[in-house]
Amino acid sequence: MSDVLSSYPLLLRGAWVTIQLTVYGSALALVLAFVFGLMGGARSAWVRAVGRVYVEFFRGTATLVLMYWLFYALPLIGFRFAPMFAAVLALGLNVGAYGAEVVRGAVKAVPKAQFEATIALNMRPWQRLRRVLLPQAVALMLPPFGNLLIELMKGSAVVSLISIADLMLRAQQLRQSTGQTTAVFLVILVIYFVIAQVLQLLVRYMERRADVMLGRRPGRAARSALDTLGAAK
Amino acid sequence: MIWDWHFAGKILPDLLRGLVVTVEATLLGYAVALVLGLLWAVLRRSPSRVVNQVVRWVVEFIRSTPLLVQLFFLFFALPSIGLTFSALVTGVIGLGVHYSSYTSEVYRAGIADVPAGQWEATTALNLPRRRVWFGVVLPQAVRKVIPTLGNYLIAMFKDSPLLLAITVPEMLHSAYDVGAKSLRFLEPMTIVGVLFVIVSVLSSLLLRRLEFRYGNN
Amino acid sequence: MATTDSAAQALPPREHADGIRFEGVVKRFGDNVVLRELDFAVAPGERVTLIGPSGSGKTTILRLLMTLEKVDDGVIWVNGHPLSHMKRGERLVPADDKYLHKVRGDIGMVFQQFNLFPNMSVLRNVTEAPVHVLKLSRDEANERARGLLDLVGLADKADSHPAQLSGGQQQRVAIARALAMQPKILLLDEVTSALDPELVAGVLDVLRDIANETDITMLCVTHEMGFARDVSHRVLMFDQGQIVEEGSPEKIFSEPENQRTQDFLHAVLDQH
Amino acid sequence: MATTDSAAQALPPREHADGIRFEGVVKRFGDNVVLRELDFAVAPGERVTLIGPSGSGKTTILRLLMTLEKVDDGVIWVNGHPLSHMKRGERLVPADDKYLHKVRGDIGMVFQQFNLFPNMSVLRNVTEAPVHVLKLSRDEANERARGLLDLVGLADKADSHPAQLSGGQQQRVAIARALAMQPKILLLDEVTSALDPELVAGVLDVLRDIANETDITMLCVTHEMGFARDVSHRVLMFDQGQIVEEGSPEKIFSEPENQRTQDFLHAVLDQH
Amino acid sequence: STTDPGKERSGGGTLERAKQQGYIQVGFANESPYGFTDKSGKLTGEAPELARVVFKELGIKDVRGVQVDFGGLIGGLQARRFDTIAAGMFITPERCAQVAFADPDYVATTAFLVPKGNPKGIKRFEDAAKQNIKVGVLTGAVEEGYATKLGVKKGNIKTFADQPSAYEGLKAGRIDAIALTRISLADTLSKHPGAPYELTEAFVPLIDGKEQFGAGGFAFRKADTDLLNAFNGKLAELKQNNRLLPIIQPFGFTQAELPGSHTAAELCKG
Ligand SMILES: Nc1ncnc2c1ncn2[C@@H]1O[C@H](COP(=O)(O)OP(=O)(O)OP(=O)(O)O)[C@@H](O)[C@H]1O
Ligand SMILES: Nc1ncnc2c1ncn2[C@@H]1O[C@H](COP(=O)(O)OP(=O)(O)OP(=O)(O)O)[C@@H](O)[C@H]1O
Ligand SMILES: [Mg+2]
Ligand SMILES: [Mg+2]
Repeated sequence: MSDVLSSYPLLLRGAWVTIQLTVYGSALALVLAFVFGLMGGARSAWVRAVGRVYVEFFRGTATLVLMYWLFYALPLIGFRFAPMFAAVLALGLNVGAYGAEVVRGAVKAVPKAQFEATIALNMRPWQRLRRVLLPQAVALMLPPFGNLLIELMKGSAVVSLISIADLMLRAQQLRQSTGQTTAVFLVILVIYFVIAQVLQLLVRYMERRADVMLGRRPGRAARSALDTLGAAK
Repeated sequence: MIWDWHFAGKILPDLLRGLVVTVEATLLGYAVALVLGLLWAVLRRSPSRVVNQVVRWVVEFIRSTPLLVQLFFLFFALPSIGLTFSALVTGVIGLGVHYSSYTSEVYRAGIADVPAGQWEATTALNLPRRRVWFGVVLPQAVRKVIPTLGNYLIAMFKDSPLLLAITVPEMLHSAYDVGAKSLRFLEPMTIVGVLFVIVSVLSSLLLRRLEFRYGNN
Repeated sequence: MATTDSAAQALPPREHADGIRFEGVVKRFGDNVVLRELDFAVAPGERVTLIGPSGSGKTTILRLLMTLEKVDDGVIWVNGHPLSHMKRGERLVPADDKYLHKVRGDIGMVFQQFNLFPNMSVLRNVTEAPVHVLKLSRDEANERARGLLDLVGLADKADSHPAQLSGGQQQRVAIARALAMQPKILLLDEVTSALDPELVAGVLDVLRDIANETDITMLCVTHEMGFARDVSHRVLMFDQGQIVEEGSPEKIFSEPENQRTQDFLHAVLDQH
Repeated sequence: MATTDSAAQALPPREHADGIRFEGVVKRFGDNVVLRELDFAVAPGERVTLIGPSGSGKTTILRLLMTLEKVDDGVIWVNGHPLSHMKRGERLVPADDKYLHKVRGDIGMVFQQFNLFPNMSVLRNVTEAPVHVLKLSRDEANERARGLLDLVGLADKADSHPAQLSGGQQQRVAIARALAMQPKILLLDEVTSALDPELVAGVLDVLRDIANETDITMLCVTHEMGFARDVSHRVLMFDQGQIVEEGSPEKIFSEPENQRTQDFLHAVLDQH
Repeated sequence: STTDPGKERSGGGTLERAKQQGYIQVGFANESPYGFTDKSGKLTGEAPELARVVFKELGIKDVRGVQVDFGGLIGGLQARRFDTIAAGMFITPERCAQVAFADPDYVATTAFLVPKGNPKGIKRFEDAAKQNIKVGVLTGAVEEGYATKLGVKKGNIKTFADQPSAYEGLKAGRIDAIALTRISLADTLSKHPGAPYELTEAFVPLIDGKEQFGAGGFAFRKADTDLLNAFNGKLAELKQNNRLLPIIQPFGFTQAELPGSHTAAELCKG
């Protein structure tokens, strides 16, 4: 165990890479989620279809397989991304597909009456979305987005497959050099847990902000079934 | 490295055998997740603070750490306390326990969605605890969350390649095997990817029908 | 289900008359003091109506009686037993589940939102508690339930599901469900206010019948002044967690003394 | 936002008098024919109340006017322009978004459930549409909003969030919000029926003031017969998607001719 | 980050490029003692250390590691994720069809890691087959083939992702022995001083009367002939001057593991 603990700089470096992956990956996923999620609620059937295809394809693909493809197969036909870029792309595309479903569901879950009120006030479609529906939908999205964020962080463990020195890869290296399987895994379990808890605090903070925006008392009462709406990772 | 159809055809049976194991592990793990998750969710409502706080943090821990690490842990650490299961059983337990942390949240939301009036009516009628859960609350809660629970079947299926790491001969394992022997990875990995998409799209179509049946009640 | 405490086994001796008695009851929600040192009593067989503005604490009184809330201070007595407290030796200690289970046996409640179990048929809704609490056989329970469904005019709906019934029908099932436990005290909280105007009459008729044909103690909150006048022996006017006026329906409705009561009745009766 | 079709640019010429006019309007939901060949008209400045049993189609009429639903047949004219159709050359074709946007400018609606935007302060709720739809400057909009909030007695709540207001207050904000768009026609759908009895009076008072002080055309659905009597010029009794009786409030309430009207008024007025 | 596929495939010029940029990227599979990172995170091992010496003398100052799965080494090389494989990869005819191997830098013998005293008396694969015991091997490694061909039942061969996993498997009683190169096993054992296991005597498996030689070497893309030739030249020089052993000795290699006069061409024939 002390062998493992004394190698903490290595693990910290790995954890830092894991955090970077999480930040970049979730930034990409967020953008994709909004683009394709809003497409999924569009009036045009064609636009909706594009959204569906994206969601179905990338939800159905295991990140592991996707990463292999980006890393090993694409260069053979002339596209070579830096490993970090490939990893972020794979994580972002995958989690973005789940996020798109969250966005679509949340916009749909804003009470229909709100939509009707915007019509009665003669707002334009874009104004309806921008001023009324999205602000309320975002409040509904936060809890499932929080879950997806943790998913992404955990999912990043597979990037060790494509040569990125994240926490998991550092752990494997440490196992190789010390032979201490149980100790190494125990330590990184704790590190992953701590990272996850910090992310949760962040999400909670944003949820409280959203509660204030909606004039609700801070409290978790508003989290009901929607909580799990996008949680299906 | 150009695509070789002949080779692809040759390895397909191997990969399909792997798929059978994948599906088997997923289904068994899912059963574990459904039952265990329900148990967590009910324990979370326990009046005992100790019980519900312990359960809460255990579930939180399971939920926020990678399945891959948990699998290694189960596979290598459990035998040291005298519990030796086969790789497949370990995999099933690992998947099941990991996903029980998700299903428990789903059940919890379903239970929280049962109107307070239902609980109050059971109190007013003096119903015993067992009837409150099994007669009133769970039937309503579970029905509501069936579509959400279904999503986790797909998610779990997609996580099953991780069992590769603990020597379960699932599909990706077969692909690696074939690849290591032939040194051709393009075909096996691509076929595995395609099979994954096919199976998950099919199941998500199925789930949509389920959702249609139960979702709008 | 072994009992650890034999004092809780039998109900403590009756120290007060039968019926309901509030003694210095205080109830707070956070900073909001909803009931402040409330005292009042309802005799067995008496039918009392609570009126008062929104937020005055009427529902809270019923919920305290049904043990859905806990008092912060004071004692509530039901048929001579303290509610939410029990005797251990000489001291009154907070009641445990087992004790609450016992005292609740005398009380039935009908909710504003009916709260029928949507996953059970109408018949099952009515038989559920008799079978599992009173341990009646299924046949006995069914027989009793059919009698009650008949009473509320829904004999033919026994096998329907609540979702297939109108609000008024659901509320009548809820009444039957409460009566199936043969409570001595029936609590009614605005049982018609969630109903469409046209459905109200049917429910009130059923309650009138029950009032006339049984000697059940009734405590109801209602805005239906006509019903209150017809059915109740006594009306209590609440405001800010206190009784500001009480008396026979005739007196309260025709010559209220208190200014608050006058204003309230004016507001409620005038809108229509 | 270039227009592809110049015919839609300007509103078509007025072919009917001002006000509202339903001509042979049919509305179905699936097999359920809710409005069957409905004809009626409301003159500019007239205040009309719709009454009728639940499900008779009253709300549907208001929703059609607010373009929240589409007619299946017939034409609705608002201030001389066809609603839900527009002229292209000689033919009437289904209206596009741009055209709907134009005709909606004349109409405001207050909903039963208020439907305030929870993500905005009260002031923002009232200024949002004037700023973004009418393109008023923020200052102008604020000024107008404060005037209206004053009118509905909520000047001091401008910075609160809707969730912090009582139902009656929320409804008054909703009225201010609708008026801020200065519609010629105001649609009111049971605006008090979601409120606690004591909060109803305040909202109705505000509406009475508006009725007395402006010449806005009002079409309201209400169960408040007192209000209907005080405010409206004319009452229309609906049943099964048709007008079964119409007349002045005095006539309808005191000597209804139609049997259905008599039954309905009897049921509604009797419960209280 | 896109590249010209035509130029990619024609390859070549890698040596020049590496000299110019001052470093070369090598692929390794994190397998001790062939190529791995030490506790401080530094790339080391038999192959990387050798690479340092050779490439320095070729004018390339720095060696940078890219870690992938063992199974991903050849794919990564072809995808130009790195320019050579420094993982002690065995030279086999199948692999020769995909990549160009340098001459071997070590030869390996096989051994078993078994409980102290070797209670089952396992010396060769044939014994394992007879005793019906469970043998652990690594995914994609040659030992699985040996075991199968020498009669060990498929159900008795357990594949593990890496050495530590195999070791844990042995410790947990999931397998009775690990079959791997003597070098690897000695390395594993050295990390667990006092563990109740021992190495069996090294041997060379005989299949159909033919010795199964394991010899490992660097691999390059087939197009990179300049790099391959330069590497081979330097390696021959090192062998000649007896400088090879001192480089790889720290990782447990001995005189017995020196490649002698074996060449890649010979090993590629099988
Ligand atoms: N669970 C609770 N948490 C916090 N405050 C509560 C709770 N229940 C009731 N209150 C508060 O207690 C006060 C009395 O509520 P109660 O429901 O008893 O009034 P009521 O007389 O029944 O009113 P109404 O006629 O509107 O039903 C109100 O101010 C209410 O906001
Ligand atoms: N969106 C809809 N889909 C299907 N049916 C509808 C829809 N909206 C209304 N209906 C049906 O149309 C009929 C008339 O409804 P409407 O809401 O106009 O009645 P109403 O007169 O306003 O009744 P109430 O007094 O209960 O509000 C009802 O039978 C209703 O079920
Ligand atoms: Mg109440
Ligand atoms: Mg209506």
